[in-house]
Amino acid sequence: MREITYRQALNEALIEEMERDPDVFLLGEDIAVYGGAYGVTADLWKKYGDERVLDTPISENAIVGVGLGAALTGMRPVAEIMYIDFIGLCLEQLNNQVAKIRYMFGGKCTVPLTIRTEGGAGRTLGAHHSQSLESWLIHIPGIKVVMPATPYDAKGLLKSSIRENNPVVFIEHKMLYNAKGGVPEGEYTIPIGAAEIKREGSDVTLITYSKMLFACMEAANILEKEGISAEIVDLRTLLPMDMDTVIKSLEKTGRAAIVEEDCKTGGTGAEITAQIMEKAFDWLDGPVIRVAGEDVPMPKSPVLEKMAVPDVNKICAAARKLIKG
Amino acid sequence: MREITYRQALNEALIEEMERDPDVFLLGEDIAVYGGAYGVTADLWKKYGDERVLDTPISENAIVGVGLGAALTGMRPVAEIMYIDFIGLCLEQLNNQVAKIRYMFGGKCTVPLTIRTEGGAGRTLGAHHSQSLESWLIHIPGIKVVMPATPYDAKGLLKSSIRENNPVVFIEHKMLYNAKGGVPEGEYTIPIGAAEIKREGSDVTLITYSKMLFACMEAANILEKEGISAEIVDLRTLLPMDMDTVIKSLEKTGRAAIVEEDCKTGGTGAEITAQIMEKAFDWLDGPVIRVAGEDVPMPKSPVLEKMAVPDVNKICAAARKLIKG
Amino acid sequence: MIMDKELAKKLLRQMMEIRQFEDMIMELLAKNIAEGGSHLYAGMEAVAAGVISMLKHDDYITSTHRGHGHAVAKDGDLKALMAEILGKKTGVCKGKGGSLHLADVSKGNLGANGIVAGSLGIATGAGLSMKLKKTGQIVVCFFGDGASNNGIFFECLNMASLWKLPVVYVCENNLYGMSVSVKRASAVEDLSKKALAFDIPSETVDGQDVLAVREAAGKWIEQARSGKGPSFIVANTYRYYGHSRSDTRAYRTREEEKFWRERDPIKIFSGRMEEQGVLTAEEIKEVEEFVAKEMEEAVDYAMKSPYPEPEELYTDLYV
Amino acid sequence: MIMDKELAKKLLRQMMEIRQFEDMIMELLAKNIAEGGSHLYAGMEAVAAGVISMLKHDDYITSTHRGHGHAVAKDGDLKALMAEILGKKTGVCKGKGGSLHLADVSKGNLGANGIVAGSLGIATGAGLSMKLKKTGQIVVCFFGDGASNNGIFFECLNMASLWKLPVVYVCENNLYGMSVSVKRASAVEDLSKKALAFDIPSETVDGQDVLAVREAAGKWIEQARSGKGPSFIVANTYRYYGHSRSDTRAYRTREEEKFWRERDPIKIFSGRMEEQGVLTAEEIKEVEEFVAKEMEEAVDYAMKSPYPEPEELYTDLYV
Ligand SMILES: Cc1ncc(C[n+]2csc(CCOP(=O)(O)OP(=O)(O)O)c2C)c(N)n1
Ligand SMILES: Cc1ncc(C[n+]2csc(CCOP(=O)(O)OP(=O)(O)O)c2C)c(N)n1
Ligand SMILES: [Mg+2]
Ligand SMILES: [Mg+2]
Repeated sequence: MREITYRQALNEALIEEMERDPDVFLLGEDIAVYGGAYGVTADLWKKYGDERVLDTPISENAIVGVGLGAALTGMRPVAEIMYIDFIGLCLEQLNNQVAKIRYMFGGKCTVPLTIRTEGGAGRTLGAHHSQSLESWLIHIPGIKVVMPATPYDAKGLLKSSIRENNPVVFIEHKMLYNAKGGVPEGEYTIPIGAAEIKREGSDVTLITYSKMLFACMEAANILEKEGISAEIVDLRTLLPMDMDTVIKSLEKTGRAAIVEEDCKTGGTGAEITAQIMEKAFDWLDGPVIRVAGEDVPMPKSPVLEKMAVPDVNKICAAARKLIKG
Repeated sequence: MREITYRQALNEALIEEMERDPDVFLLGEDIAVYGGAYGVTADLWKKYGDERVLDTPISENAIVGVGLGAALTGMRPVAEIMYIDFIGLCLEQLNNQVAKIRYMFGGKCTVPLTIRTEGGAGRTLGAHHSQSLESWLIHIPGIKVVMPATPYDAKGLLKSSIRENNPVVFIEHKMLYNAKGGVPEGEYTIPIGAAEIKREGSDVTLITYSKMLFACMEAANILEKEGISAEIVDLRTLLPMDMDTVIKSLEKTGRAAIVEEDCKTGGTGAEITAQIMEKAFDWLDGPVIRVAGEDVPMPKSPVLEKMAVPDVNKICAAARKLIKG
Repeated sequence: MIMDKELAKKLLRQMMEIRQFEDMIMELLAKNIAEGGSHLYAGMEAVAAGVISMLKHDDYITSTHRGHGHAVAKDGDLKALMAEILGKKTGVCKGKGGSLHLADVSKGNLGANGIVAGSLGIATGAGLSMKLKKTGQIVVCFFGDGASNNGIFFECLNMASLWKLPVVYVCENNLYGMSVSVKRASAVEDLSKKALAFDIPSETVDGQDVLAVREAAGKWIEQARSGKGPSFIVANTYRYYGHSRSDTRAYRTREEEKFWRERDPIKIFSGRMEEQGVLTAEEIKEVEEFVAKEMEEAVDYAMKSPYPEPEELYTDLYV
Repeated sequence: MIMDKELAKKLLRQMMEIRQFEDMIMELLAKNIAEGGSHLYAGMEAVAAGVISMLKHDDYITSTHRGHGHAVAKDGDLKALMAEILGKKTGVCKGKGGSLHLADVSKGNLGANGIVAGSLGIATGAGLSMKLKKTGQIVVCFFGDGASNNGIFFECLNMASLWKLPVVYVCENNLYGMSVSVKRASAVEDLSKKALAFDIPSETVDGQDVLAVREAAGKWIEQARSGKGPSFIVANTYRYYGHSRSDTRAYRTREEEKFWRERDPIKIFSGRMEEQGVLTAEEIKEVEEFVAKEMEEAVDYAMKSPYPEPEELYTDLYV
């Protein structure tokens, strides 16, 4: 299969969906001439013009609100919020309006709105450009939350998100844009809400998503040499969460670590742990371990930034602890 | 002890702190002439005037930002956000600025800012005036989150919050304002970060906070008649969380249910469950149960609203399940 | 503006429907049949009726927390609206929305909103749809004086002007946002000045005079429809009752209330119609009685309707 | 304005410090010694230097993501600032803030900000403090043309005008917010019109002319200090480099860049000072060399400084 970057995979998904459906249009800051802060919308403006690739003012709350209004009245907008760190500017619209309007109206409207954003640390950009705030989003009934790790998943899931008649927040990772992987040309989709076993194993289950998948993969290689066989569940969608796949893996391994970049307290790992507790307590050989970001704002200093997020060593240590107790 | 309402207890705390410290001032919507949407600031404007009780425009994001600016430069503001449902309008300022500024500045400033707000269902106000969004807030390192249930705790904790040199979000419950309880006149404080056993018991631990405390108390009475002895831990502060008290109770009972009004997925109960898993797995006789709000926007219809939040029956059922497996 | 009888009756009926719809709600609240909050529109009827009577059926509106008037005027089904107020299954939102979320997308009402200024984005986005799809429809966005201090209001006006969207922004200036007077909440008392920051044309009208409202609305709706972009109407008006039920109205005087009650939009309009010989006293009475009957039926329908089934708690969240 | 030698030297020095500080950063970035984002202020020096040179030491400023200029001009400790850029322990924020969060509260700099318009609230709140405490201090709030489209900008201007706060809002209009031109982002190209919505007096100045900036700033700072409330200065200026390193500047022409480069604030000012006989070419050269030496020392200090200890990850979060 052809190898392309995560960025290209996303760009291709946007083009295919814009070709497929004339109601799809993009709006966001610097997505037109500039092609997006991280280049995901590169060249789309040249191709489709101002009517379908709309640069907006720096007005995050209105971007989401306008996206909603357009979605309610026949369009299929894809809005971009440049950094998930800015999501606090538009959470009112996202939580109160986008997520709830269908329910409040007794099901008498649909919201085919996709909000693309991007998060994560790794570029020493400091506390306002390095966050992972997905756990806020899984606490919003009415939306779906998608976080792909590979170019393949990125393309297939972005296409599904755009076609979805429910609002989707689609979260990319800034450190993955240049990562390459096999991606078929043309049409395929990946169902929202389906996790995938990215590596089979029998001793411990590593539950993860987005960039941390790759740290887990590396960790699994190291662990293998130590005789520990790690299975890796890539959630891909956080809401709804595919707990069946998680539980099935746990039935086999009896041990789980959740690996997330977002800071620990109140993070997504807490929810996964709670659901494991509820649904698979009897399968557990010991407590689930959370390997998560530290509960601090992201420090600028490169040495501190590295410490603030999980790495291969921490994952390996967790797996060893799970095995050895 | 004298009995006064939760509302009066809060009002008294504000007066005492304003008397004590001339830098304390209040800002928010309709807090002056109107005395606050739920009457907490009643008569304070008459007493202290425009300079210390400041009605603001309907500008939630600026209210928090202005509170921060004032706190950084020598004042000790108490800002009110009328409903926690509106917190999405000011989470950028709260999360990126208020919570992180001290850390980002290398500790070279302090933020003695209290943000009072109010949440919860029960008045059939529908999806925009009934939410409990505290789990978003416990995911913000740098702030503290306080949620008192009784008039006594309300007064003591509000006084502590105002004196605190870290930012505090203080969340009241709209259905508690008229609830009465014993409150000493004059000075006392309650430490932030300390849970309290509100009822001793030996068979199951009910971990809760805010209004759900009272549902748990009622449930415990019913359970007692069935021979089930419930211990009730009122967390009072959610961040930092007093897990020592929780664990100590669990060492005794081995069984826990977490009772929260906020919707379940990504809720505070998930974090508590995860921490129990991490710190007290060996004490557990079975999985922790979450009794939480349903994962839906709050419906207007009174019959549906009642179903959407935990009640005494659900708590009793959970306790019985914990006992009987 | 020369009036024909039918139009005069229609306007009168609409204003009376709004007034009586709320009289009924007050009764239901007093009897504890209705629960929860209710922000009453009484006193402001000429704004909703005046503006909306200039719209086509498939034009859109967005409304506010004080949304009964807009919902009734936009071809509202009185029975379904009343049932919604009571949280009944037959409500326009199946009882899930309530007073704060009255909506009927099929009639072009994109909804009341519990969040002040919460529907500014929706209106502006609907305007963007209309422009992109070149449908010729337009959008009217209602909001209050208080809402005009919220960030999203400014963000949306900027976008609407920049992109020449077919949206008419109608600011219902009833002098207070809850308890805070315009003077204490807005740096400019003349709210039309806010449009200057966006090069949006604006007009201030007497919101108690349904014909004046219609005239202004007509002009700006036409401008929107012809692709010339957004406009900003400030309608000066007054709400008769407190902000919500618990409000003792300590922030305003009884004299001020009296002054405005004397400028009642229904009285003004029916008086003028009689004076000008468009309607007789009899005919006015007939309209009133017609509306009273409609209202009784609506309340009856709402009260007899069942509450939603428990399963309804979980439906309608996702497609 | 008549100039004395000392003042001329000071202004020149400040502008040169900003310029050379960033030249150094560019070098460090090119050599991969500095990491992460860096929004360069080069080309805009006259705005920071002009405004801040009119402030007292204990007046406050708030800054932006493009904050090197403000930080240097507000009595910045060049060594500590440079160390901060490198994320070192000796940095002004102990290496935790970096370029996007340069701050020094002890010098009255309430911080750069990673969020566009993110410090508008802080500035306004500081203004409120000054008013409540009657200290006579004032606040200058810097922000960009792009920021002036964000909701909180409008919310804050409204409050500042309403409460007559001693805040001077300085909009650095460098024609673009990242890649989007003012024309494409703001309904009004003349940004001073935004102040009309709040009855705030405004003035537009040539941001390349440090003396013009000083004159305007002086007037409005005085007005703020005397209790007459906020003001809005639009300083027209230009950033020489791309928005950030990856920017290819496809949204603007090389001619436009050339036009602005010819209006270089340092050249304009030093040329004029020479012309008017205030400074000799020699003296100008001396200032430049003085600054070059300062910069070398700053870089040397920063590079030799250690990174924070691991424990530092957990300190400074709570008091
Ligand atoms: C964002 C937000 N802030 C505050 C409130 C509480 N609130 C409800 S209505 C209202 C006053 C609104 O004033 P205005 O916009 O003038 O409308 P009016 O009530 O006068 O019709 C307030 C403060 C809210 N619902 N939403
Ligand atoms: C709220 C927010 N939205 C978007 C961004 C990304 N961003 C950083 S700088 C910038 C442009 C800002 O333009 P302007 O205010 O004119 O300042 P300039 O960069 O021109 O100095 C953007 C869009 C951000 N940091 N914060
Ligand atoms: Mg009003
Ligand atoms: Mg700019």
